Amino acid sequence: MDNKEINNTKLANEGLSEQDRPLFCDARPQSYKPLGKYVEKFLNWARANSLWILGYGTGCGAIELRPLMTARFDMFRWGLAPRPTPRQAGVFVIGGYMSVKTLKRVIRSYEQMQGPKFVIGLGSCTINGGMYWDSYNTINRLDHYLPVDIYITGCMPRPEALIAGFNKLKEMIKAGETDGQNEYARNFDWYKANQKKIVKDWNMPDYNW
Amino acid sequence: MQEILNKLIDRYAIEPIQENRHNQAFVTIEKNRLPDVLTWLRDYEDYTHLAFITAVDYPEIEKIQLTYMLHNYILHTDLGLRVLLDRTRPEMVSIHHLWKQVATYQRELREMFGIDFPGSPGLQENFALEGWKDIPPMRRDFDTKEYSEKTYFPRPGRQTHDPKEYMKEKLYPSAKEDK
Amino acid sequence: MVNPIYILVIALFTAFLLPVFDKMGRKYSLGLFFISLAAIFDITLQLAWQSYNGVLKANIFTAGSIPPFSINLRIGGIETFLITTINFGALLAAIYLIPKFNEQKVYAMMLFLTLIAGVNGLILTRDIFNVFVWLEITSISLYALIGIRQNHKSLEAGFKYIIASGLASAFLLLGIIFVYRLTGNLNIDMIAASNTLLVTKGGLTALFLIVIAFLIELKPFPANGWALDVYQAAEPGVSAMVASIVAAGFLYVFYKLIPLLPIYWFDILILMGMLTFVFSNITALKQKNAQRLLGYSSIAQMGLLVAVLLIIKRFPLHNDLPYNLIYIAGALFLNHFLAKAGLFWLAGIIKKDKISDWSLKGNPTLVIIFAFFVFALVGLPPFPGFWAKWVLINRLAQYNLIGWIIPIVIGSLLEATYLLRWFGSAVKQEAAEPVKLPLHKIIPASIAALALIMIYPAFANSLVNTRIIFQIPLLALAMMAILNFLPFRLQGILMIAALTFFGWYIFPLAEGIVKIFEFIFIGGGIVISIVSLNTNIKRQGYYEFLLMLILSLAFIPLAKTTLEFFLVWEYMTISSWLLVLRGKNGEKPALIYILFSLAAALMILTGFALSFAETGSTSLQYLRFLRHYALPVYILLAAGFLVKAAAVGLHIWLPGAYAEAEDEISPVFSGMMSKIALWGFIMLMGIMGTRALGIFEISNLLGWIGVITAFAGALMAVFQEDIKYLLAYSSMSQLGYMILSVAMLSHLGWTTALYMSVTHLFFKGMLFIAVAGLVSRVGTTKMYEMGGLIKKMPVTFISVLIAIIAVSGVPPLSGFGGKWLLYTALLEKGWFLQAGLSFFAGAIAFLYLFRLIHTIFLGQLKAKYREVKEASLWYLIPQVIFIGAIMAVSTFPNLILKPIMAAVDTQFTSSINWEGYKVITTLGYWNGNAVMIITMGVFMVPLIWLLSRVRMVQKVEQFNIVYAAERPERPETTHFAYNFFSHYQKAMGFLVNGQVSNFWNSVSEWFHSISSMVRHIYTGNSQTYALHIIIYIVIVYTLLGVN
Amino acid sequence: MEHGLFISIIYAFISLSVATIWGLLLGGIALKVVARAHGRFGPPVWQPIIDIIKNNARRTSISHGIMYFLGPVFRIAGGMGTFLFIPFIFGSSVFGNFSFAGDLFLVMYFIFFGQLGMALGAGESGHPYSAIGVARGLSQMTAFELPFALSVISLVIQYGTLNITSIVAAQQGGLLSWTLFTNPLATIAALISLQGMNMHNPFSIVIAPQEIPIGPPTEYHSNFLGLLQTNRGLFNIAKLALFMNLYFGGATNIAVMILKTFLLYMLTIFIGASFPRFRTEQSIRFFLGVPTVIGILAVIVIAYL
Repeated sequence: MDNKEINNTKLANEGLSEQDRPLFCDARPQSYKPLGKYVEKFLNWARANSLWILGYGTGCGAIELRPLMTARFDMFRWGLAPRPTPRQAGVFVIGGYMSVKTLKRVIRSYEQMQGPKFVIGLGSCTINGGMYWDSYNTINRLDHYLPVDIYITGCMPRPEALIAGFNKLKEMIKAGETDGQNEYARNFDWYKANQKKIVKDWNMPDYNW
Repeated sequence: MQEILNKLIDRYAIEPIQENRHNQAFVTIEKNRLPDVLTWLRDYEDYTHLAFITAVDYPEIEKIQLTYMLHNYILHTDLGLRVLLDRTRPEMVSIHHLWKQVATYQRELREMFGIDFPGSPGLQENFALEGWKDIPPMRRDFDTKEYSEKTYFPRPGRQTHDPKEYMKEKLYPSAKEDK
Repeated sequence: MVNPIYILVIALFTAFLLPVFDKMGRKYSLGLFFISLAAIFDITLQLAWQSYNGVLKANIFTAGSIPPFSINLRIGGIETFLITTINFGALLAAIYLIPKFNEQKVYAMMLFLTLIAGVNGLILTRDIFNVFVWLEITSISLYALIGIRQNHKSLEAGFKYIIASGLASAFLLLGIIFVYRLTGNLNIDMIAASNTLLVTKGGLTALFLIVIAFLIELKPFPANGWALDVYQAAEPGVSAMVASIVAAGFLYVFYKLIPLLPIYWFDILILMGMLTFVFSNITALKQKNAQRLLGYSSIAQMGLLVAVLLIIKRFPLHNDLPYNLIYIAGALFLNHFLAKAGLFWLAGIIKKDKISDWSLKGNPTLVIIFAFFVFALVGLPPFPGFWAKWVLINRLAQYNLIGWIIPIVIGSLLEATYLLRWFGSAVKQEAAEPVKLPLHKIIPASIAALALIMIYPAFANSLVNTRIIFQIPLLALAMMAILNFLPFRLQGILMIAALTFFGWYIFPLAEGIVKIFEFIFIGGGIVISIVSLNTNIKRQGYYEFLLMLILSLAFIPLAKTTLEFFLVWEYMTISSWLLVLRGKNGEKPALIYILFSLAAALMILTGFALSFAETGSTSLQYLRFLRHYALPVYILLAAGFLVKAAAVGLHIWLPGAYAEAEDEISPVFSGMMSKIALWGFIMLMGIMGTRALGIFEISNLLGWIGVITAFAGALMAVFQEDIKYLLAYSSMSQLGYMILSVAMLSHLGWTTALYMSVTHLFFKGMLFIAVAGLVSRVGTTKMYEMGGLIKKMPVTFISVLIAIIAVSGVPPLSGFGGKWLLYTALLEKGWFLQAGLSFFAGAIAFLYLFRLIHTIFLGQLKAKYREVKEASLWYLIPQVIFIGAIMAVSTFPNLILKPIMAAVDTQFTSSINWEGYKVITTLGYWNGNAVMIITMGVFMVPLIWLLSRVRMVQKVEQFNIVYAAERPERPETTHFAYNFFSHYQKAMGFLVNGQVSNFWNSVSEWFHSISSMVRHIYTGNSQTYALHIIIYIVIVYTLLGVN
Repeated sequence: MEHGLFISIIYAFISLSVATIWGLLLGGIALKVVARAHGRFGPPVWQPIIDIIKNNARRTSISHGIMYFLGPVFRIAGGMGTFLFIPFIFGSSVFGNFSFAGDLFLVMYFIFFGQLGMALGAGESGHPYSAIGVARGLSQMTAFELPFALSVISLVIQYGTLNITSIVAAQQGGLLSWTLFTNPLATIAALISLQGMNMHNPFSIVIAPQEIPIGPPTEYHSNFLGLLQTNRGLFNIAKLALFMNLYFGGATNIAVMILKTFLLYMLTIFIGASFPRFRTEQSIRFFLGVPTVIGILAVIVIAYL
């Protein structure tokens, strides 16, 4: 599968001490071209029907994820399943307000997920800060830091809204409209600059493999 | 309650006392005497529980006020000890030797108010704000809205309403027409 | 002919002449002194020569008439031997004392000469009153000599000696008076000839008084406190004389009196001797002062000699009197004489009161001398003590005196405990300041040491019919010691060449099962020794003992007689012990190891002795004809081998010995030396089969012991943090399987045992070598300090990986063959529950094996090991050889199974069929070749799939892990390694929480408590000591039933 | 070998494919059954297959080193090997597999091959949770192997052979000649072990998602995870086939095999769904208690009574 768009420049990893630098990989993220049309369509179908959610409740909105697993809403029907480790998860649900401290962890986890990966912004806070719009410690616009595939509005959105959001995401995946991973890789420097602007103690590599 | 206040007055000649309820009172003491008083209260008067430490910023009088809230599990009474610190260089004696967990409170106060507690373990470690370089955000002269707008890419098109008027408008649209 | 009376004359005459010469100057008097000593020695030598030629006249009559009218001297074989020894010793002692003589007044020399005259007189005279005279001369000069140090303590000691020997003399004189009154005679031979004395009550009392006087002079337990103070306080040179020369005199007088004693006294007196032997040794356990410790040891040896002399005279042993006298009493005496005198002189050289302050490190001469003395006292070959012990225990067994073996064994073990502990600490201790080696002191000590080793050929040749090749391990040691000047690596190459030559020579001689063991010992020895070439820095004694160890291992299976077996067995014990002792923290483990090994050796010795007693032959094959003693012999030998095999309960020596030996030695221990126990069992069971113990078959019991050992070893290995301890326990576990298999006594069982022992050599040797290489780079043996080394040491990783797959028995590697054979054999035999337990043990093996590879090679690399390199080539070569062997054996199991089965066919009829590579038993089948091919096949399919997508794989670094959305801070806190199986500890730990070591600790504690209890009787007060003597006399009097 | 090499490989391939697909579907059915028990619809039964496709369709992956890379290979090679040494369907030449190469003990020890390789691969990822998971898994494994081994020993005594085909052959001839009825104690001991082998509740501490994200495979993803999931289906069937052969009369055709493995699997699922989780030391103690005693009894009863 020779579909990698290779960019071989190394990352500087200036946030790390000299001692720590060899402990982390310094390669840049790469973007990928889709495979042949029908192959990609089939694979997208599989991706859409097996969405593994990273079990990281980043804010108060995460409380709305739990009912999804219960008998009443039963998200497993749609091939959704929670997954405890970013390596295996494919969907990152940002659950509401995002403090700077959490954002740092979110970036790390997002980068540790394997592509193709999708981000769902949950609740108003991820759109424009919501009720925390003037807080000194809460971001206002998630899409300046991560490529967001879909927003679900509300404060809080109900589980039904979430299901609708997931289904919308599935349609988008099947249609091949979700390109977050590639977008992140192509605009890597812009995202990184935004992230570094607010994350003051950047004591991690520029890209967390 | 009165008993303990009397004792305090007798022992430490403390004057300003504010008694809120029959089982809650606040006294203001000199900052250097605080460890003495706390030790005595803890060891002899059964105020074994330090509920919290909190701070209030008074830029008007150039002071920061610290409140140590103690609780007595036998009498179920609360006693707040207040200390006034100089606002330009706020510094307070650390009491982590009395209650180990106080170190965490002191870390938070250092970060949010910029109060120094020399000798407190892990004082310089991050509490919630990692790598904060501005003036401490809980100081009242820190403008959080301005900071947010400067830092967090505000999304244009945001509207602000007066909640009272807005709800009235939404819930009783007819009332408006009446005007 | 020379008249021996000149000895006495010269000594006494010169003694009185000395002051005159001293007026002319100290040089002259000293010259005269030595001339006289030399003259005495010359006379003795002439006498000895005459004695050798048989022209010696035995009786010398003085004053021109015959007894009883005058005193007569006798100079028979024993007397010649004794005075030769004594005057030789006196010469050495005099050399040692030269500076003392120089600084003291001339009286010191006079006293010395009178003392020599006294002792010579004691030995020569046959007149009982004359004995008293010489005794007085000896005693008086001695207590003056004791005071030569002229400090408070030595004067006090001399005073105590006066009291004690005064008491003795008083009793002696009384006795002599009574005897004379009764018999009208003073000549010992004549008294013995006339029975009149023995029958009357008064006569017995008289005799008792005489005997007790000499008994007291021989310092029996517990009436010997005064003697201990003498040993401790006197100048070491004088103590040496007390322990050797003077003791010899008293001992011989006692021997002369033995014919007078009534036969029913013997048992009590033997008991007294044995009590002295055992309790002196017990008391010595807690002793910290070097000279006092040696005093205890001397007293113990005297006790033993008294007992032995009485035994020789009392029991049918006297049928073969000269032989027994020479080879038991003579050997013991010589051994004690040279070693003890030497040790006292050594104490004078070191000049440290406390034994814990002794340090001989970096002083090879002293170490060798010290080693000779200590080993001789402990009774290790090739010193006379070994032969004495061998003959003595054989004789005791032969004449049905088994009861007396027990105190001898216990006493010897106790003596070994403190002496070897002392040796270990002295050798290992760093010296505070360099020891000075004055010539006058080092010469006598070295001569004594040389004499000890020179006696060896005399014993080895005339005593027994051992084949000369069984001395090869010792010769190898000597050869390597001579080649010590060569560069170290060259020594190693020479050693490997010697081994190869030896293998080429010996391999055709061996056949059957022996051949397989020779393959393990020689082949394994050659490969494992390559590791030692990694350094060129000289290590004293390294190749010497290694070669000796490997050769003795190789010789054990070749032994045809019990003595050959036992001799080489002891060589193996010594060399392996010294190798453990060489380890950095080897002192304590080495001590435990040698004590257990000696206990095992003594059990084996007793077993062999019993066998000899019944069959009258030392041939190992004669074990099969045993009838009466079959069971005890079987149990004793099996117990000895169980100790060597570190069976559960007896295993506590193993981990320390394996782990604390040097890294290059551990593979030899684990891969090769452990197999010798297996050979023991194969030999034992091959010859004797099995025996019933009550309702149990012993083989059945052994099987259970084996499987429990396998289980316990595995479980203990799980909880180790130190990599070498882990491997050591693993070896114990593996050996348990082998014992289990051998105990099955079936074709399949033995095939399993041999298959396992060969493959165990491969993978355990490889593991220990890999670990040695690893440790040489990282410098620690704690597993949790390592981690992530796979990228740094890939070859080592691969060999460890292959080894652990093989150990755990996962197909397709060779370990599975062992497991499969084991279970098939067990089920065929009908040992079902054993099969269940061994399966469990096998499963537990996964735990420690995974931990081994994970905590070292996987996980997080520590910052300090970022620059670590692969182990040096010398470590890798043997590993690669072993990897090749494992792969070959795994793919073509026939290579090894066929020869093993052919060897076992000689013992049992086969129940195995072959179909190409397929082994078929009555129960199941296994095709190692096909399994290998299929495994390779199924491995390739997914591998190819992954490799087809390898381009999309991003290679990342060690901290690129998901860490609960944090970044790992330090490798140390990210590497999960310490207390890896904590939950297993919670569930199963209670089984292995040190019950066994607690038991052995309490045994040791118990002996030490007895020791300190007994010590309380020695108050240091001369009145108490006198009281002791009186009480002792009363007790003995009562016990002997004189009235 | 009974057939030519090429035919053997073809047969093995067919056998492996059928087993893998059936194993994955079994996993899906289990999810469905549990969902229905909860009153949910649950995922479709082919969900495990979609997951595998999805994981193989991942665009990126990372590697921590060679052993990490080979870990899943070891794992699935272990699964395939184990399966291939078991005669899948009695009397069938297509599904007879390579059982000529070794007997029951080979199968029991080959199970470890994959586990060991996987443990090593997970170990190289450097993740502490992997190591913790492996430590727990291995500890628990030692415990449940004991009753199983005792049960097998009992069986070998009963049938006088280690040959799985012969054991199946001896059970032909009616329901009552199954080991289940001829040797119930051994069967019970083995079934309890099976619960542990399948790592279903109450013995699921190894993968405990709530505390150590997912146990040994915490760092595995993409293709690697795909292989592991494929192995899960295959290995499940291998174990079930082994149990079916040893205790439930084997299978003479595919339908019987499907029925028996399904029922056997459902048994573990139901037990799993009704119990909470043991801690490691608790499950070790449990296995070394009653099940071991049952196993010993099974041996004693068969051997000496």
